[in-house]
Amino acid sequence: MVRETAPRTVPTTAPDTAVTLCGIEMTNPVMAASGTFGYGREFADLYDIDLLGSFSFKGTTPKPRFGNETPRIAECTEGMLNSVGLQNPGVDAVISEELPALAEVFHKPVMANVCGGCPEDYAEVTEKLEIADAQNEAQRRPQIGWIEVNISCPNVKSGGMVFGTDPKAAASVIRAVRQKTKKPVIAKLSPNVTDITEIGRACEAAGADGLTAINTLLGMRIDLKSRRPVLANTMGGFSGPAVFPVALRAVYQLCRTVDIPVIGCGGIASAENVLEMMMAGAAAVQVGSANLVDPYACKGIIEELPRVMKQYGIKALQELTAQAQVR
Amino acid sequence: MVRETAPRTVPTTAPDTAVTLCGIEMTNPVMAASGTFGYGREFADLYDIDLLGSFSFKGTTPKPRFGNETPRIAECTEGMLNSVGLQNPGVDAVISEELPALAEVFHKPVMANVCGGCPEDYAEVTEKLEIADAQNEAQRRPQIGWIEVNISCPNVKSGGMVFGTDPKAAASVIRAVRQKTKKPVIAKLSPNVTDITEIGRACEAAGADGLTAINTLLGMRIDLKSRRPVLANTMGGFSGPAVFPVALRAVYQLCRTVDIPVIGCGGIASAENVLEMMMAGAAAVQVGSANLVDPYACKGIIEELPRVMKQYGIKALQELTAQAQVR
Amino acid sequence: MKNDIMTIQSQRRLAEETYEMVLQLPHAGALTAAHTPAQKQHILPGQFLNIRLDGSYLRRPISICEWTEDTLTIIYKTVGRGTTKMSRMQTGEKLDVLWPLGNGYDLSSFGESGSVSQSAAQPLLIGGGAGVPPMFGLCRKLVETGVQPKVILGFRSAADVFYRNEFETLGAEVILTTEDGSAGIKGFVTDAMDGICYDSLFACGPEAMLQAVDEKAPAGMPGQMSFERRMGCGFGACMGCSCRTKYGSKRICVEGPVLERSEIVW
Amino acid sequence: MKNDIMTIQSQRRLAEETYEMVLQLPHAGALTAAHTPAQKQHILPGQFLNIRLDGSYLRRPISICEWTEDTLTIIYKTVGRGTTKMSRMQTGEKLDVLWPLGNGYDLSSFGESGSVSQSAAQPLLIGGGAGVPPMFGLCRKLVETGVQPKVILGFRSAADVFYRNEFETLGAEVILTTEDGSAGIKGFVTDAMDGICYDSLFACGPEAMLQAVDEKAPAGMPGQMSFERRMGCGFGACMGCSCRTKYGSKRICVEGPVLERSEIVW
Repeated sequence: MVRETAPRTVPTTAPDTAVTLCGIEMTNPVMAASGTFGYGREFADLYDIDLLGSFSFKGTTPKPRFGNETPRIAECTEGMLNSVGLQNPGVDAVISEELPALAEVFHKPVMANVCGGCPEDYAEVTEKLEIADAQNEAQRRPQIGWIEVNISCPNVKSGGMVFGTDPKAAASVIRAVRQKTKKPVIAKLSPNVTDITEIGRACEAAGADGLTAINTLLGMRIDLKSRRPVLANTMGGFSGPAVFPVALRAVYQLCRTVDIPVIGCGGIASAENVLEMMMAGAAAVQVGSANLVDPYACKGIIEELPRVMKQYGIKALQELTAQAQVR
Repeated sequence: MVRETAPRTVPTTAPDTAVTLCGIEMTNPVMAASGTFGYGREFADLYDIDLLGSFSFKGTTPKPRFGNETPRIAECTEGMLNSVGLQNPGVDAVISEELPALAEVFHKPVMANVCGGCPEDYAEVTEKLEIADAQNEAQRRPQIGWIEVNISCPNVKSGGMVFGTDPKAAASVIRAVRQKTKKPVIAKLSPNVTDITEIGRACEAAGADGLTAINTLLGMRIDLKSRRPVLANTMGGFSGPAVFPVALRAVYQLCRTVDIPVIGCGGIASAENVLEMMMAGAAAVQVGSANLVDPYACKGIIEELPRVMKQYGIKALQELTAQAQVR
Repeated sequence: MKNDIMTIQSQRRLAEETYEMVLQLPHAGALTAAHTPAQKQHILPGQFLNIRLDGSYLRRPISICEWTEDTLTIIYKTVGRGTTKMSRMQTGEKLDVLWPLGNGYDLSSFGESGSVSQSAAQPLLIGGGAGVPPMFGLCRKLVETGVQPKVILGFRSAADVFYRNEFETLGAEVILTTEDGSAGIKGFVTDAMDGICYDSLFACGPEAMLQAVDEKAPAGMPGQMSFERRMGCGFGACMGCSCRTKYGSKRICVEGPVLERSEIVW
Repeated sequence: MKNDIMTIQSQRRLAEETYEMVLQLPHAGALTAAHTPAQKQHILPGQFLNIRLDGSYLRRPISICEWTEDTLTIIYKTVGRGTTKMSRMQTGEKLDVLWPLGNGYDLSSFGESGSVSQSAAQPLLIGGGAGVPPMFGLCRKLVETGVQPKVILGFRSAADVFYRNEFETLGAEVILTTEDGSAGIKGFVTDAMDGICYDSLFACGPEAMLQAVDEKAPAGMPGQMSFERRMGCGFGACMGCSCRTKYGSKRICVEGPVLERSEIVW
């Protein structure tokens, strides 16, 4: 075990947490996952969210959505189900209200998570964000760094996971988005497939610049008293530490298949989990459910990273991703 | 809440745990899952295994197999990975040694789990077991109640999950087995598919009398010190309480799709879990990893069932399965 | 919202599967003493805690019943493994708490303590089962500002009744109802509403009860009702507990749990 | 195999990340006193416990170091979350234990205590790091039957050394090695084997050490070596810890962890 012998402030020995994701530099690889961080406001009240590598904002659709009926949340062993169903204020309100408010508290590129019921919906949201951000650009740096294409939400009847479980459908959405933006396009993949590498390859071929793996697993709970599903929507997306081994496997499989960076997501709750994901080949990570249980989760993980890197003799996180790629 | 007011010995108020699985009556729905109970010997030393509804013995192939290299086991949050790879002494040794030894300690029909690298392998194992059991039948009741067809083992390169992720391949194995036995044929399904109901329907059409859902999820862990996969075989099957919501969802989906009984398996660790599985439509359940952590797990669950049934006002377990079917 | 480690000061069984726990705040006097404004927490009746429990993944939201300068009192039911374990915790053990959460009851309409409007106000407080605790904090607050609320408490059965004496000690007029008639009036809280003079309404309990109360009360009368929803985070991030209102979607954990009667969509 | 709840009688830090824990058996005298034969447990050196730890799913196998009529002593390293938590447990806390597991060392070749064969026997015991504890129980057992074993203990560094005095107190001749030379002979255990007279070999440690010892020792000399494998259950059900031997596949948890030197496949 390598021990901490030098003070952290000595730059030559401080572990280097910086990574680059699709050409955009990040001070660390830790992003909050879409749907667990809203548009940043709730967390900005708690800590300086500029600490984050970045975050992916709530899945945004062309029109406002209420989402599914409640209950939308169910408890599981080391995890949870959600069937929120993409509740969001719609892209126009995001542009007029959420993004200006975010600019006050977050000064790094944010990841924009876009969703819809058909490829045209995804394209519309992307186009509006692209135009709005170009106007921003006049005054300051672009606010949106990446477009994350949610083709893996299990909680909507049309769109979402329907696209993410078929390579052709996935490719059609990525192409539609690709045409509307010059920003890096990231496809967020579903684990509820026979072969996630097939979907990943299709997205890469359609022009995706990166992949996020994984969205939630399809799960269900039944209430023993009522003998009915806990969720009003019957089934929901399963997330939390319980799914980490499935996520890690998906990241590993994808990293050996595609040439674009993969963002590891699923059950990450510690700095050790971050290292493990990057050893599987991830270029960055997203922390999801952990934010809901511990609002300071991302902050804690980021602050722990240098210590845990030293413990395992890791000088620079980018090395891990690179090592995994050649293995 | 219904309270226990009458002593358990009064037969009219004692909850009825009996179920029928493909025409075979069981005193309770709790079976030990294949690969977690060997051929019964280790557990028979600990308790009277006639308490069990039944159990599914270790996946058996035509020839003896050592399985994969070690390490074959990895720890996960509320679960484990295994990459045992169907280690077994081969069907001939099972017939000549294991089954006679089992007959001494288990006096109920056992479920025979069969596996192989091609449909002919499955057929060969089934045929040998069928012939051996027919000879037994002269003296006593048949020892083997059901043939469970393992088309879902993630740890073998040929066979196993390769069959369970393609409806045509699954059907070909089921047909091959179907021709060699008059016993009920149960297909054990993999959750690592886009649509488990498609595989379930294909097995039903090919002559399966029942389904077991689910086998393990494909997962992986990396050792932070060596930066290499924990398992010698890189990936393995993920099981334990962590996977319960995925298993429950698969059982629920299958029960609304096929007309044959479904055995719920995956993360069951309590009598409450058994009830929840049966409320999802399961006709019986299998307890897997729990046996490895607590060798008395099945015994404990079976002994708890009447109390928990009373707590939730359940008079007979078979009602739950029936209710779920019409819902 | 703060995230604090609180110490269990005491715990007692109040009724069938119902426990009262007093939590000690990490800094004595944190609620009212002369800390810097940022450290000082202001609590409104109807707000809740979100508690991390061993063996559960999600936190468990529990409404605040009462508070002093350095303690919070909560009352909870043992509905699952997490709360059952919680009921066995001992004095001195610690809990990880997010607090205070939610909007709480808006009492601004009652004006200043001692004013004429105070003594003339006739609020009716209705609590059903697990909805009783926030009514206690509300009742105390109203009494402190010179208002004399009337209180209806509804339970399933005599074995479930708690805090009747505590309300009466505050000086409130309490009407008790039980579904089986084993204590107080037999029936639901709505059966006790007839003949009571009131000009505003505050209620907390199961949604079916709230709706029945709303139907029984005069249309247009001011009122506030506290809702329960399964929550993910409890602080507005996950959109798990959303609720439709006449003025759009609200998060029960942030813009609720208390809704104005006039905005509720049943 | 039994499943017992054992009570921690004491715990102390022995060396870098290394702890000794004494567990009290649920029934005093369970090991040797006049219980019914079924209750009485017989222990062999080399056998192990499988302990359920809070926060870990699988049990953690830990070899038995020593035992008395009503206690078991184990020595373990804090390698992960589970064992780190374990190292913080207090006297009086309980552990859920499956025991005794595995075959243990076969000492039948040493015959009866006090016989001529005993005093003439020259066994060499080699323990490396976490492989030292089972060597202690073995050493004690041999000494008790009149044998005078020689012992080589190998550690990484002086900070890792433990139980040297305990072995010497038994009357054994101890040679210490450390990889960095900070205590004893600098080098590996194999560097200490030269010039020692022995006629049988008992070893426990990392597999690379066992193989090096095997290569160094005279071919054909009787010997037994204890192996480590990641285990699922620890009692033969899961086939997680299988090992190829010259006589077929064996389960390290049941037909091991001790293998005869003659059957080992490197």
